This record gives sequence, C-alpha cells and structure tokens, in this order.
Amino acid sequence: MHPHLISGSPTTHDDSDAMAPIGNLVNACIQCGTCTASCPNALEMDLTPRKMWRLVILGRLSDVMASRTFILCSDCYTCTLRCPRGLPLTRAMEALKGIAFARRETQHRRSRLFYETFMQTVRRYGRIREMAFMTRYFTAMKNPAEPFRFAPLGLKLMGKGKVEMGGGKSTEIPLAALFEKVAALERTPDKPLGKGG
Amino acid sequence: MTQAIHIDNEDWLSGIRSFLATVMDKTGIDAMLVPTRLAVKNRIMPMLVSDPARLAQADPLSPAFPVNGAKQLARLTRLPAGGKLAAVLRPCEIRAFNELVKLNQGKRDDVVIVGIDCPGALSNTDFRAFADRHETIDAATQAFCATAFSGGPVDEAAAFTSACRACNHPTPDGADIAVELFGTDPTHGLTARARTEMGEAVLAGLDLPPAEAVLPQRKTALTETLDRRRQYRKQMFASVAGATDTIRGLSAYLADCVNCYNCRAACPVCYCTTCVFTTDTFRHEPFQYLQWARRKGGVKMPTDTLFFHLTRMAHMSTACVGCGQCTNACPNDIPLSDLFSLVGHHTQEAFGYVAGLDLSQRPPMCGFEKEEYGEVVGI
Amino acid sequence: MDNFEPAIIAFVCNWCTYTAADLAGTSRLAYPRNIRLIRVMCTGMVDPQYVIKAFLEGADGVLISGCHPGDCHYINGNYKARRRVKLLKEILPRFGIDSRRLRLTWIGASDGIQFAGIMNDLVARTRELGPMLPDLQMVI
Amino acid sequence: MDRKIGSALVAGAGISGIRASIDLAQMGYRVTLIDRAPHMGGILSQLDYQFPTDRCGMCRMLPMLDRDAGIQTCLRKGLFHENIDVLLGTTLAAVEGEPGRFEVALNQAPSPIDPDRCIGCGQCSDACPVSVPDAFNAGLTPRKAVYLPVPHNIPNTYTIDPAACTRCGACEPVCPTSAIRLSAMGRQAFRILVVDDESIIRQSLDAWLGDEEGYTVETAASGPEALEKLAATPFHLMLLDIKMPGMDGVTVLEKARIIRPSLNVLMMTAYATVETAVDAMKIGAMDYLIKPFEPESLIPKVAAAYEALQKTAYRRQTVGAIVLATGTTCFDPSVGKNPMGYGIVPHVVTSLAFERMLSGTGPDGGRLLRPSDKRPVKKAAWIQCVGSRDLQTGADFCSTACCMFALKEAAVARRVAGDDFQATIIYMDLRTFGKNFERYGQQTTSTEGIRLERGRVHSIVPTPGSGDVTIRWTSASGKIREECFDLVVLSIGQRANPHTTALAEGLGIDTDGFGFVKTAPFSDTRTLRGGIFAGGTLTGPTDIAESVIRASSAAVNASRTIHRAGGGLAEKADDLVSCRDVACEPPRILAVLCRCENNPEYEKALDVLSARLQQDPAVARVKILDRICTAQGWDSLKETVSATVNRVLVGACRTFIYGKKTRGLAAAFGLDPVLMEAVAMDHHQGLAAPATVAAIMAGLSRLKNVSMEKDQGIAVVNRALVVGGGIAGMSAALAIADHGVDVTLVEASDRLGGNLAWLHQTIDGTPIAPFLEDIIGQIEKHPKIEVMINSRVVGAFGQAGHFFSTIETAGEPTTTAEHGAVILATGGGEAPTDEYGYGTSEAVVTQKELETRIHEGRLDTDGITAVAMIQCVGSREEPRNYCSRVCCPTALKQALWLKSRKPDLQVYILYRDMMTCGLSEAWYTEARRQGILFFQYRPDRKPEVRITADEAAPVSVRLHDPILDAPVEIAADLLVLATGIQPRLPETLALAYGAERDRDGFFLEADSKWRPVEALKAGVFGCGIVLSPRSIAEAVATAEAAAGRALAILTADRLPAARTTAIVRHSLCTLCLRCIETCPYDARFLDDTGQRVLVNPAMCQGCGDCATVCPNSAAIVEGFTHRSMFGAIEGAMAV
Repeated sequence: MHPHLISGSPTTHDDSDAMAPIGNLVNACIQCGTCTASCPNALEMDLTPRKMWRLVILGRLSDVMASRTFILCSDCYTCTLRCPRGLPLTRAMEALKGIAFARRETQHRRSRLFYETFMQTVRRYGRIREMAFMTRYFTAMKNPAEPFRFAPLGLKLMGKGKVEMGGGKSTEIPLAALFEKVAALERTPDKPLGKGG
Repeated sequence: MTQAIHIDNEDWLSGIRSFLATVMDKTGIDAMLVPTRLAVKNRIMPMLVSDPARLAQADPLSPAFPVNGAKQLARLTRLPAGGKLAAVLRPCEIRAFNELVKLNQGKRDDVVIVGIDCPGALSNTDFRAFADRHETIDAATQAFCATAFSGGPVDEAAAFTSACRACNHPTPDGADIAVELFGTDPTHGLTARARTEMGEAVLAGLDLPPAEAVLPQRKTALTETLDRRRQYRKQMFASVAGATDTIRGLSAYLADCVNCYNCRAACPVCYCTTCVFTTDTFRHEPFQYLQWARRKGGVKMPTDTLFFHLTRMAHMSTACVGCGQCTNACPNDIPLSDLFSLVGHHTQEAFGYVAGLDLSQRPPMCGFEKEEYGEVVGI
Repeated sequence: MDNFEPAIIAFVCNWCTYTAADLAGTSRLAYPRNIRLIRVMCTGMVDPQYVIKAFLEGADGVLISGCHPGDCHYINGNYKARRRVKLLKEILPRFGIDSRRLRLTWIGASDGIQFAGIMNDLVARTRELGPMLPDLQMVI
Repeated sequence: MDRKIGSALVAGAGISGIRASIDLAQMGYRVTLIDRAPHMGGILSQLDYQFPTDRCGMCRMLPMLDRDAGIQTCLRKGLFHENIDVLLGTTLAAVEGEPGRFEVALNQAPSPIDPDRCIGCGQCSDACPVSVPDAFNAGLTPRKAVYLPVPHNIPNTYTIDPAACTRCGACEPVCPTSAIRLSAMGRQAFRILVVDDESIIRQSLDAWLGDEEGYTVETAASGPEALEKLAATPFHLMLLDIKMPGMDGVTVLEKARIIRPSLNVLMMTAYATVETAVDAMKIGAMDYLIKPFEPESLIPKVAAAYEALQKTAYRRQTVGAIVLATGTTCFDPSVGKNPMGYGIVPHVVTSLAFERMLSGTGPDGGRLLRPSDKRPVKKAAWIQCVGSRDLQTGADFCSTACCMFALKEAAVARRVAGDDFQATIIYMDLRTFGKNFERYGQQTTSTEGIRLERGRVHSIVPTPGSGDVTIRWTSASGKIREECFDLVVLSIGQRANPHTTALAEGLGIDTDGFGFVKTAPFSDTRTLRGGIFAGGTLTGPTDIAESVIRASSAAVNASRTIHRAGGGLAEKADDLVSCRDVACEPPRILAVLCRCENNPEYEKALDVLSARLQQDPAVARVKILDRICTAQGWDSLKETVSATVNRVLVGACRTFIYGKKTRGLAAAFGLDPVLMEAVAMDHHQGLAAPATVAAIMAGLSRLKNVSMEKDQGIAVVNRALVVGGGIAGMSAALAIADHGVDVTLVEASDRLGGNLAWLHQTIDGTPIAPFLEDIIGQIEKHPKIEVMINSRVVGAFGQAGHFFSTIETAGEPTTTAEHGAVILATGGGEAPTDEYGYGTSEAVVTQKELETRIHEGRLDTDGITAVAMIQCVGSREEPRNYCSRVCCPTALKQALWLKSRKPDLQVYILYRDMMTCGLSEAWYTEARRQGILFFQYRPDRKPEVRITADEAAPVSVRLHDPILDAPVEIAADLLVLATGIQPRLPETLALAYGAERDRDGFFLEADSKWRPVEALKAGVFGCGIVLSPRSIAEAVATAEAAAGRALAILTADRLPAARTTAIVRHSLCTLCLRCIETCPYDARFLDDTGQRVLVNPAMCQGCGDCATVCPNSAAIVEGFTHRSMFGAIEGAMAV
C-alpha cells in the first residue's frame, strides 16, 4: 500500500479544514477501540470506528468520506457512553454525515437522499408518512428500479400493517418554523454542530 | 613439561633425594617440608629442611604415614613465612591441603608442592614392625619400592591401610610437580611432570633432560591399581553400610569410642584449632546429666559420642580426602576412616564435589544457588 | 503403634513460619499438640547439629520451616538452609534415620491453613514411620 | 546538638505511615501513629505478594539499627517500637497552632472490647448472630459484627463493627474474661441516673432518654438509693428531683459530689422551688428544668452533656509536625455506569478480591477457586484501567500500580493454580515504568500461559449455563475478539480517600480536582501548610516503592520542622544506668507463670510446669500470678520484684509478649532487659501441651545461657558525605545539614546543579532556574555544608558509623574525609545513541538537545512546521532494558511548549507505551486534545528514518500505523529522539563503599520495595537518578528519604548493638573466614592485622548464618548460642 503521506501542514494536501471541528472533538482519542467493540453495527462497517477516528485525526478527509462507517451509525450512543476519554463520538458521527451530505459525496447519495426526503416528509406532515416518504425517495433517486429493490421489504412491512397507506385522518402539524429555527441555530458560528453532546 | 630424574642402580631414594636437592638449589627454596628420617630413631616424620645436606635423610617413598602433612604445611603457609617453601606430599595430603587452602588455613601461592605417586601406606603400628624388620630405613624403603609400583597385588602383601586400599586418587594431580612412579622402569629413570604454571617455572629452571612420553606400563599399573581399589572400596562400603544402617548399628560400630577426639586431631581437614566438643558448649551442667539419666533411666558417660561423630560427618565429610589418619589415630582401633570415606563419598557425590581435587571448586557448604535441591523441600 | 504419638521438633523462622503458626492459633485452626516449635531468627540459623541433637534426644521427626525463596528477611538464609538439609539427608538416612523424618518447608506469614495442614501431615506421616529410637535410651 | 525530645503525629498506619513512623522513631522522636481502621497495615494487610519476588518481605522495613527498640517480628502482626504509640480506631479531628507546636485533637472510637482482657478466643464471634461481608476479604467471605479485623494482628483483640452490631448483647455473656462492654459504644456508654420519687417521672424519663435516645438509664426512687447506685458504678449524668421525701435533692447533690466529684447533675424542680435550684447550681449542678417539662426542653440539655463528654474523650496532644499518610481507596466499579457489570455478572471480581483469593488467609485458604461455585480458576482475564485513565469515571490520571499488580497477580496465580493456568491481560499501555519493571514484565509475559492483549474491553456478559464470563474487545489489528473466561479480574484504580478531602479542608491544605493533596513545586511531600507533610499516595497515585520514598521524605521534612522549632533530635535515654551488675552471679531465675483461666485442668498443668521448672537449680522461684496482662496483674507482677533473683522468665499470652512491658519490668527489677525472657504460652494448644512446655523450656535455656557481655557499639562520626552535587545530592545535603549535622558535598564538575542546569521548565511550566538558584544559594550559605567542586572520591573504606574517604580535588592536595554515612547521588545523563540517523543531520537531535535549544533560546519555531519525536530509543530492550520514565512526560512537555509557541506546528510522537503515570496522564490527554499526533510502534517494527535532501522537510520517518494497519510517512523539520537516562555510578566508587550496582549500572537498593534508597550495606545510601530515572520532585523525595535514613545513624553518638547480634570468640576462631563470606550484610570483616574477625554490631542483623557456618561456635549469636539451643531441644524433648 502506498504510505499515507503526512507533511507538516495537513491542510496542504487534503481538504481537511472541513474536518477540523470534528478533529477537535475526537483528538483526545487514545485508539483503545472501545467504540469499535461496543458498536452494534461495527460488523457492517468497512472501517472500524477506531480506524475511522484515526483517519479523522490524521485529517484524511477523502478516506473518511469514502467510508460507509459513519453513515451506518444508528445513533445508539453506546460508544459515547463507553469511551474512556468521554468523547462525543455519536455527535462526531453526525457531523461527518453533515459534511458528507454538504459535499454531496456521490457515494453517499442514496443515504443523503434518504435522509433528506425523510426530513422533508417530517417537515411537511409533522411526522413520518411512509407512502409519502417512499414516493419522494423513489422520485429523488431517479431510478425506476429502486422501488423493486425495496419491494420485498415493503410487502413484508405492509403485511404487518407497518405502512400507512395515506387513508388515515390528516393530523398535519407543519414543522417549517421549527426547521428554520434549527437551521438558523446551525448557522451560528459558535454552535456549528447543533445540540450539545 | 616433563623432565627425567636420573636413577642409578635402581636406587629410587637417591634419585629422588638428588632431584629434591636440585629443586631446592635451583629454585631458591629456603626450606622444604619432606618426610625425613629422624636422627634419633628409625622413624620418619615430616621435617622442614633448610639445609640441603639434610635431604640425604629425606624419605618421601617410605610407606610411613605418621601424620597427614597437609596440616603441617598449613602451619607454614597460613601467613607469609618470610622465605620460599617447598613441600613433598602424598596425593591425599595435597588434596587435604587444597581443602585447607579453601578454608583460608594455608596458601598455595607461597609453596612449591612436589607430589609423588602413592602406592599406599602402612598404619603407624604396621610401619613400626615393618621398619624394625629392616636394617635401615633406607633398606626398608628400597625393598618397598621394588614391588610397590608394579600395579601387582601388593596391597594385601604390604598390609596397606584400609584407606589406602580403597584410595582412588593415588596420583598427585594437584601438585605443582608430580613425580611419576607407577609402572616406572627404574633403569630409565623417573619422570617429573609439571602440573601447574609454578611447576613449569620450577622445572624449567632445573636443567634436566626431558622425560620420555608416558609409558604404557604406567597406564597398565594405574589401571590395575585403580581396578583393585575400586573393588575393595565397593566391598568396604557395602560392609560398613551394612554394619551401620541403623542407629543401633552405628552405635555398635562406635562402641569402643572413649571420646578422646584423636580422630579429629589427626584429621587433616578438621581445621578448628579447638573442636566445639571440647569447648564450653559441651561442658554440660551437672543438672543436665542428672536430667538425662532421669529421662532415660541411665546415661552412658562420657556422653555425646554419637553426636560427636555425626557432627564431624556434617562438618567435614564433604572435605574428607580418605587419608585414613582417623583410623590410624584411634587408640581403640575403630575403623573410622571406612565410615567417613563412605559418608564422604555420598555427601560429595550429592553436591557434585570431589574434595581437594579442584582448587576453584568451592566447598559445598559455602554458597548456594537460588534454584537447587527442590527435592528436599516439602512434606 | 496406633497409640504412638510422635514427638516432633520444628525449627521455625521468626518471620514467616512463626507468624503462620501464630496465625493458625488466632484463626483457631487445630494442629497436633506434639509439635514442639523452636523459634529461630532464620532457617539459616539452624545448625545441622540442632537436627542431629534433636534426633539423638529422641525426636521422631524434625521440621525446618522458613520463608519462601525470595522472602527471607535476611535475604538468603533459606537457600543456605536448603543446602544443609540436603547434606543431612545424605548423612542421616545411612544410619537408619529415614529421610522422611527430616523435612524442610516454606510456610509464608499468611499460610496459617497450610501451617496447620503441614503439621497434621507431618504427625500422620511420622506416626507411620514409627518411633525413632525405640530401644536406645542410653545413647546420646 | 539539641537533645530536647520532639514528637510527631503520623496519620494513617498503612505502609507509608509505618515507614514514616519508623523513620521518625529511629531519629529519636516520639511518634503517635493513628489509623481510622481498627488494624494496621492499610491495604497491604490484604496483599500477600509483591513483585519482583512475588512474595512479601515487608519485614525488611523494620529498623536495622537499634533493633531492640522494637520487636523483631512480622509486620503483619503489628508495629512494636518503643518510640511509637499506635492508636487504632483514631482519627485526626483538629489541628491548631504552628509548625513545631501543633495542638492536635484525636478522636478515638469507643472500644467496647477491653484489649487487656480479650484473649482472642473468638467465642464472642461464635455467638454473634450478625453476618456481614468481610472487607478484609474484599467481601468474598462473611464475618460477624464482632470480629478479628486482620487475622495476624497481635494482640489479637476482637473488635465490634458499630455499623453492623445490633447490640443484641449475645456476645457479652459468653466472653470468658468479661472483656466485652457493649455499653461502651456511643450513647449507650452514657449512663444517666434518674432520681425521682414519682414513678411516672422515672418511667417517662427512662422511656425518653433510654428507649428513644439510646442512653443507658437507671432510676432511683430516693436519695439514699441514688447514692448507693452512684457508689457502686459511675454515671455521667444525674437527673435529680429537688423535692423528695426523706433526703431532699440538694442534700443528695452535696453527698453525690463527694462520691463522684465530676458528675454532671441536672436539677428538676417545681416552679415553687426554682430558687433552691439556683442555689443548687452554686454547689455544682450544671442546670435545672422546671416541671412539668417536655422532651424538647430536656433532650438538648442531656445531649449537651453527652457531647461535652465525647469532647473530653478526645485525646489532645502537642506534636512538632504532622505526617499525613491516609492513602487512597480503591475505585468501586459498581458505581456509575458500571460497564463492567461488576456485582451483576457473576465471576467478575476486583484485583483486590483476586489478591484475597490467592491469599492463605483468603476465602479458600489460598486455593484459587471461583467465588460462587468454587470451581478451580484455570483461565482468567485482567481488564486494566478500570476506573483509571477514564474520564467517564472522573479519572484523568493513571493509577500507576495496576499494570504491575496485574502482571504479578498473573504470575502468582500461575504458581498457585498450576501450569495449566492461562492469564490474559487486556491493557491500553503497559506501564512498566519503574526500576526493573520492564524486565519483570517481559519475563512474566514470556511465560507460557500469560498473554498480553492491547485493547479495551467493552462488554462483559455471562456465558449462558456455565457461570463463565464472555468479554469482547478490539484487538490491535482491529479485529473484534470475543473470548470466554472462568473469571474476569478488574484492575481497579486508586481513588483519593474521601476522608482526605474533609481532613484537608480541616487542616487548611489544598486538594486537586481528584482529591489528591496539592504539594509545593518540586516536592511530592510538602503540603501547602508548613509543618504538615504528606507521604504515600496522598499526593497522587503511586506504587509501594515510591510511597515508601515519599513517606521517608515526609518524615525527614517533619523532622526538619521539629528541629527548626527547637525540638531537636532526641537521644535515647540510657536505661542501663540503674542496672544491677549481675554478670558474675550464677543464674537465679524467677519464673512467673500467668494464670489466665480458672479451671482444674489449667491448675494441674500449672503445677506440673512449676514442678518441672523448680527441678532446675538455676530457677530460684516459681510464681503463679493472675492475668498479668491486666493492670492488676501488672501490679502483682511488679510486687514480685526482688534483688534475690537476677533473671526473670515470664510465661504469658501474646498480648503481654508484644507489649512494651518487658522493658518496664526490667527497669523495675533493675536488670538489663536481656535478663528478661517473655515466652508466649499457647492458649490454643493448652498449657499442658508439649509445645507450650517446650516454649517455656526454650525460654529458660536462653536465660540460663545469656551472655552479659555488652558491646559498646560503633562510635559515630557525625558527618555525612554526599557524592554528587545535582538536585538529589543538594537536597540530601540540605536535609541533613538542617539537622545540625555536618555535610561534605563532593561534586565532580566545576559547579553544582547537575542536570537542572540544562533543564528549562517543568511540564506545568514552572521555570527551573529560579528553583536551582535558590537551592544553590541555600547550600552555599549553609554553615554545616562544605562544598568541594572539581572533586572525586578515589577510595574509601570503613563501615556504618565511620567511613574514611579519600577525595581528590583538581589542583589541590588529596584529602581524607571521615564520616558516618555516605549518600551516593552521582546521577546520570542522557544515554547516547546512533540510531535513527543521529549524528548524520542537524535535524536529528535528542530530547536533551531540544531542551537545551529551548532553554538557550536557540530554537526557531517560525522556521519549522513539523516535529517528530521517537520514544524509547535504545530503551526497554537489551542492553538498556528499562523504561526511563521521564521521556514520555518530557516529550509531552516539549510538544505542548511547541504548540503553545506555534499552534499550527504539527508534532508527532512515536511511542511504544505512553508512560504517563500518575497525574501526568492529564498532560497526555491535554496533548491529544491539542492535536498532537501519537503513533504507537512495536519494537519489532521500528520506525525508519531517512535524512532527505529536502530543506523544507529534512527528515522523513516511515512507520507502520497499527490502527490503520498501513504505512505512514512523516515529513518533519526536526526529529527528536528520547534516548532515556543512563546512570553515572562508577563501579569503583560503588565498590569502595560496599554498594552494588544492578545490571544496568544503577545503585542496587537493599530491597526494591521496602528499602528503596539504601544499599544492603548499612550506612550507604543512594538517591536521585542513580537509583533509577525519575523526575525532579521524585529525585528530591529520594534525596530526602536517603537523608532521613542516614540521619538515623548520623544523629547517634554510638550505634548500639542489639541483643541478637553475632559475636566472635577470638580464642576459638580459626580464621577460615566462611563467616565473612556468608554474611548477607557485610557486617563481618578482618581487622587491620588480618588476624581477627570483627563484627560491626550495627550492621549485623542477627540472622545467625555465621554461627551456622562456623564449625566450632567461635561465631555465636547472642540469644541463640548452641548451648541455649541444645537446652531448648532437650527441654522440648523432655516433655
């Protein structure tokens, strides 16, 4: 493997500035691996969380972005709970998703669209409406084959009555104001990463 | 390095005497400790000779072995003597002296040790009879030499002591200069062999012709001697072990002991100036004797007989060179040497030690290893 | 022979085994009454003469017990004691004093249970060996 | 020298408190040693094994000089020293006054069991119905509410756990010696007598004060009855009615004050007789109450009287200085999130519990069995850093001891459980930072069956159906590992003692955020309040050796305080002045036997024993006395004093033997204490047991054979020689000189200061130069210190008390110094290297060179963008197979300094294990936070360095990053190598004083744990980095420790010989010299003529090895002569 080259100023060879705030969150990591051992999704991840944090600390943005690890984080907070350094790892995972989506990383397009359409549904209806969400997502994916990929899962869910077909009484509570407030907060420079850990 | 000692007319004694005189003269020896005929009687004792002329009476080949010379040499080398010394010793005396050196009782660096092959010696009693059978001591020695070194079955004939018949170190391996007599053809002369650096230096200064290589006869004679002795030793050990395999047996073996402690006075490696058994430690209170008598219904006096002998085994069996002087010294003819040789053989074997052979080997009871003898620990 | 109560002399070092003996006492662990403890500062202080003396006085068993290797208060006394026991075990059995009558153990300060156990064992095994000097009352 | 007696208080009787007490006691001070617990020894009472021996050896701490001032016995039994008063169950309540004269108030827990009467029979414990987990066995076994706190303790007095005790009273009646007074506990001990003729008043007061408030209440219906009760037993308070038929209250008061002058009396009066009550107060009543009254008005008055009494129960004392050594506690893994499932998942135990499982006094008598199902443990895992290096549990520090603790436990477990035992230690960094730790660690982990895994465990779950435990961690390579174990051991960290915070607050000394006591800069032991010093782990977690060093340092600083205040060092009173000279008399022995029990069997045994003793003509008299350990018994014993006897044999129980009474008895008889022999009669075996009789006879034999020869001891030259003028040497010199003892300080170079001269600042930014200037200033103006620069010791001989040293000074004639002790503080320096391109480029420097550049302002931070540092260069592998301990904190210091100068500068630290032990862990966290990058490398895969032609980045470092499992290349402007420290102790110098060097050339200490600053040869000490690599504060601590230990010699006029000391009977000596060869203490030597073997009585420890190698008893040990031993054997066999 070609060695990772690290020069005196990491920013010169990689666009690490974007990751600096996340680096600050996890710099104190001692690479003990508790996060990895405790992560329920670690087996599905291409990079172990520990490896990914290592790349974050080393400023290897492109390597991090190429990974699915942070996308697979399901926000269970186990790693945050266990980390001996008390690092806000879940928050850092979220921040990585934020960067990936903001950079419109193609490899994470599917995830980004899933998140975006999910949130649009929530914004629109005040809750998740499965059929509306599906429609939006499949449309956004612009791939006619996509619905078929999900068909077996969808049928299963429908069989169990887990998918609301749109017939129910509308109890829409539009959340636009709330969303805007959050967006404004997120733009505030002193709280760039939203809610505290 | 070897050198030849010339002998005329098969006169061993003269050859040795002149060799010793040469050594004394050429090496600048101030005095030599050597078995020498007493001026007053046909008896031989170690003598510290400073006048080379007196070496005419020296007789290191005689089967007389009145005392172990190691203790005498220790007296001479304990501190600097102020002169250069030499000593002519039997192999067992050299081994005993080495043991004493290890215990700081004497020093090797101040003395040239000339060792002579030893065919064996007689007890004091037997030697007196032997000496008295001959006109002169020289004649006795000559007669003795004529047969002693052949390797043939002379032990019984010569009535060597039990210790000598069981001796398995008849050659003076620890000497600076070894005079080889076993299997020697007197017509060819004798061989003096340097066995240490000091010996090399001494021999080099003597200006004597080099000796021939080791004669095959010597090997044969030695092998025969050692075989015979090994056999005797085995039998002796078996018989002593059988007789003493219980405390009762041991007591019977020592039944004639009167606590005179001559055995320990004669022992070359019992180096204490005063034996603990003769100190206040064993000056029991009268009350103590009474208590013993009360407890046991009676107590043999003098007491501590078995205690003395067992203690002596603990103290010096690892240093025992088997010279036989304890038996020689016993007024009541207890074969102590047989017993001590047996015990010494086993204790030395247990510690991988051979008394007196190797100066660099520390006595077993000086020192320890962190990992050893695990088998003696535990229930 | 069943009634035979062996007399045992135990030379115990002041630091470890004596403490274990005390501990066995304070922990109320039973061990036989026929063990005569003689406290010495160190097993390195046990002269082979003491062992010989004990046997000649009629002891049926002799125990020397001290600190474990590395634990000697006096650095290395126990190692030296081990050599002396080795020596005695070469000498005494030749004269019918069974090697098993002389024991060397290491018993640490906290080994109260082991102490009591070893004492029990020692008495039981010595009992099996029988009396040491049944008929030699007059010899010392 | 001032001879006034000084005294000190040592709080905490753990290993540090014991060390500090012994040091102070040896310097001649009176020491009060207190501990909150009912036992001594602190946590070490629970630990049987210490590396490197994997055994105990704690007794090596005992004084080697003046051994007779204490009792030579296992420290687990207790500390017995004539200058030390041990108060258990006692806490430091308040301190007033100034350094040199502190008034301390000590709070003593009431003792319901009379230690004089308790014989340790344990019947109370058998009777007690309460069962609680035994803290001594880490909760693995139950114990009763009345119990023996530590099974070894002597006296083996039982104690009552007030928290567990239900006061059911079951124990009281079963005690055969009536030693238990449950009523002595708390309010129950407060006895109130209610005197009133009205029964309703008596009943209601009894109910209010007795049943409700818990006081002990008795009642009397009349004045005469009250007086009768008062005469019979003492009361603390009397509630007394004024108007009673017959004898009125005032009369009762008058009479009562005659019987019990200090009795508190509270008058009860009707409204009409208030004036009488006021008069009663004039004759001594404390207050009055007007009837009718409510409980609310009565109870506070009673409580006030009770509190006042409790206050007077405080013990007050004046001491010159205080040493705090209250230690740490263990982290409790069950609190908080408890990710390790401690207390929930079966067979997860703490390292302390595991230690107990290994112990002979543990739950299974030393067999390694699982707590609940008692299955043998064959496979165990240790999880490191539980409660350490864990911000989630508030521990941004390393507990320092746990790595070695786990290694030791694994090694011992393997020995205990057999060769099929498997140990896995899961760790983050293996901190083998101390002297010989690295080799011990390597040796242990190279043992088959012991395995190291770098990682941190996340999950612990029970393995279904087996009781086993499954744990999960990420291996170094990133694989998730899951493995099943019989047992999981949590290596729990240290925590500041919660009591410390309160104590510190009370004393006005600061603690840090973790609760550790803050210290002055460059000191580990000076608190911020003068006269109060901290030993052990109070100022931060550390291991035994450092605790002991800190304790000694604290002790010497306490001594300085006392000395400065004029207390001076005391000289022991010569108690032999009044001794009768009985040397020429035949022995006339008084044998005193104690009667502890009253039964026919015991009586018969006493008769047999006295008859037996009387047979011996040396026994003049046999006397049987009742319970001589009690006050009455002691009095009756003293009544036996008579000039017709000249030796005394006492047969008593252990309590008596280990007390301080033997010496007192000797004084009463006017006899030398060597003529007193106290023998423990074994209660458990019985008086008639052969074993007991044997012990008495052995004592008799010793007395009969005692020698009256008195060695005068060695005259001491009251001067110290300190070799080396670095910080350690200077600190030692100052500590000694401050006691009024002369010091010659020899320095090889042309100036003082050593390594401090090139050091810039400490990791926390404290500049070093002012500190150094201050120290040098003190040295130079100290009237007791003579400094010799450009000088070397070229030869020396002599022993403790009197050495002669030849000193060569450049350009001057050679001089000879005579001194009583020597301290070697020759230090060390940075080890040289030629690895990693060193010497081929300006860009490769050592840590020292970097420090020097910074110190001299020669480092241009503007011109560099990246600095790489490689740790462990030539360290922790042969031949320098040790950790230099300071390099990791140094790297952090430089990195943080660079970052502070230039925040965007990138610093890379390549390490093997970060050795940021103790509180320095926080700097590691800080460095990480600041973005300093750390790369771990393995010794079999070292970084590769290439010097490039590239001026912008002249050094290229290539290494394998184990986390990424990928090569990494670093381009740096500067490469800094941490080459570690190598000692500077010339072999000739060490040998001249009989000191030895270890295989790495460091000063070899007598015992790495218990005597860490002295050589096996008495009078020779080492301090600073010649001992082992260490920080400035740690070096100062060793220097002060060495000074304190040396002062024990230097402040004496003569070094006394202890009773059990070897002597030579020259007329018997054959000069075989085996005794000299075998002596482990070098205490024997040939005199100048080479014709006499002499013994330095101060160095001889009485082990008797010389006497054993000597075939004819020319060498004997007093008290253990052959005669005496033969007598003991005869006595034992004559039973």
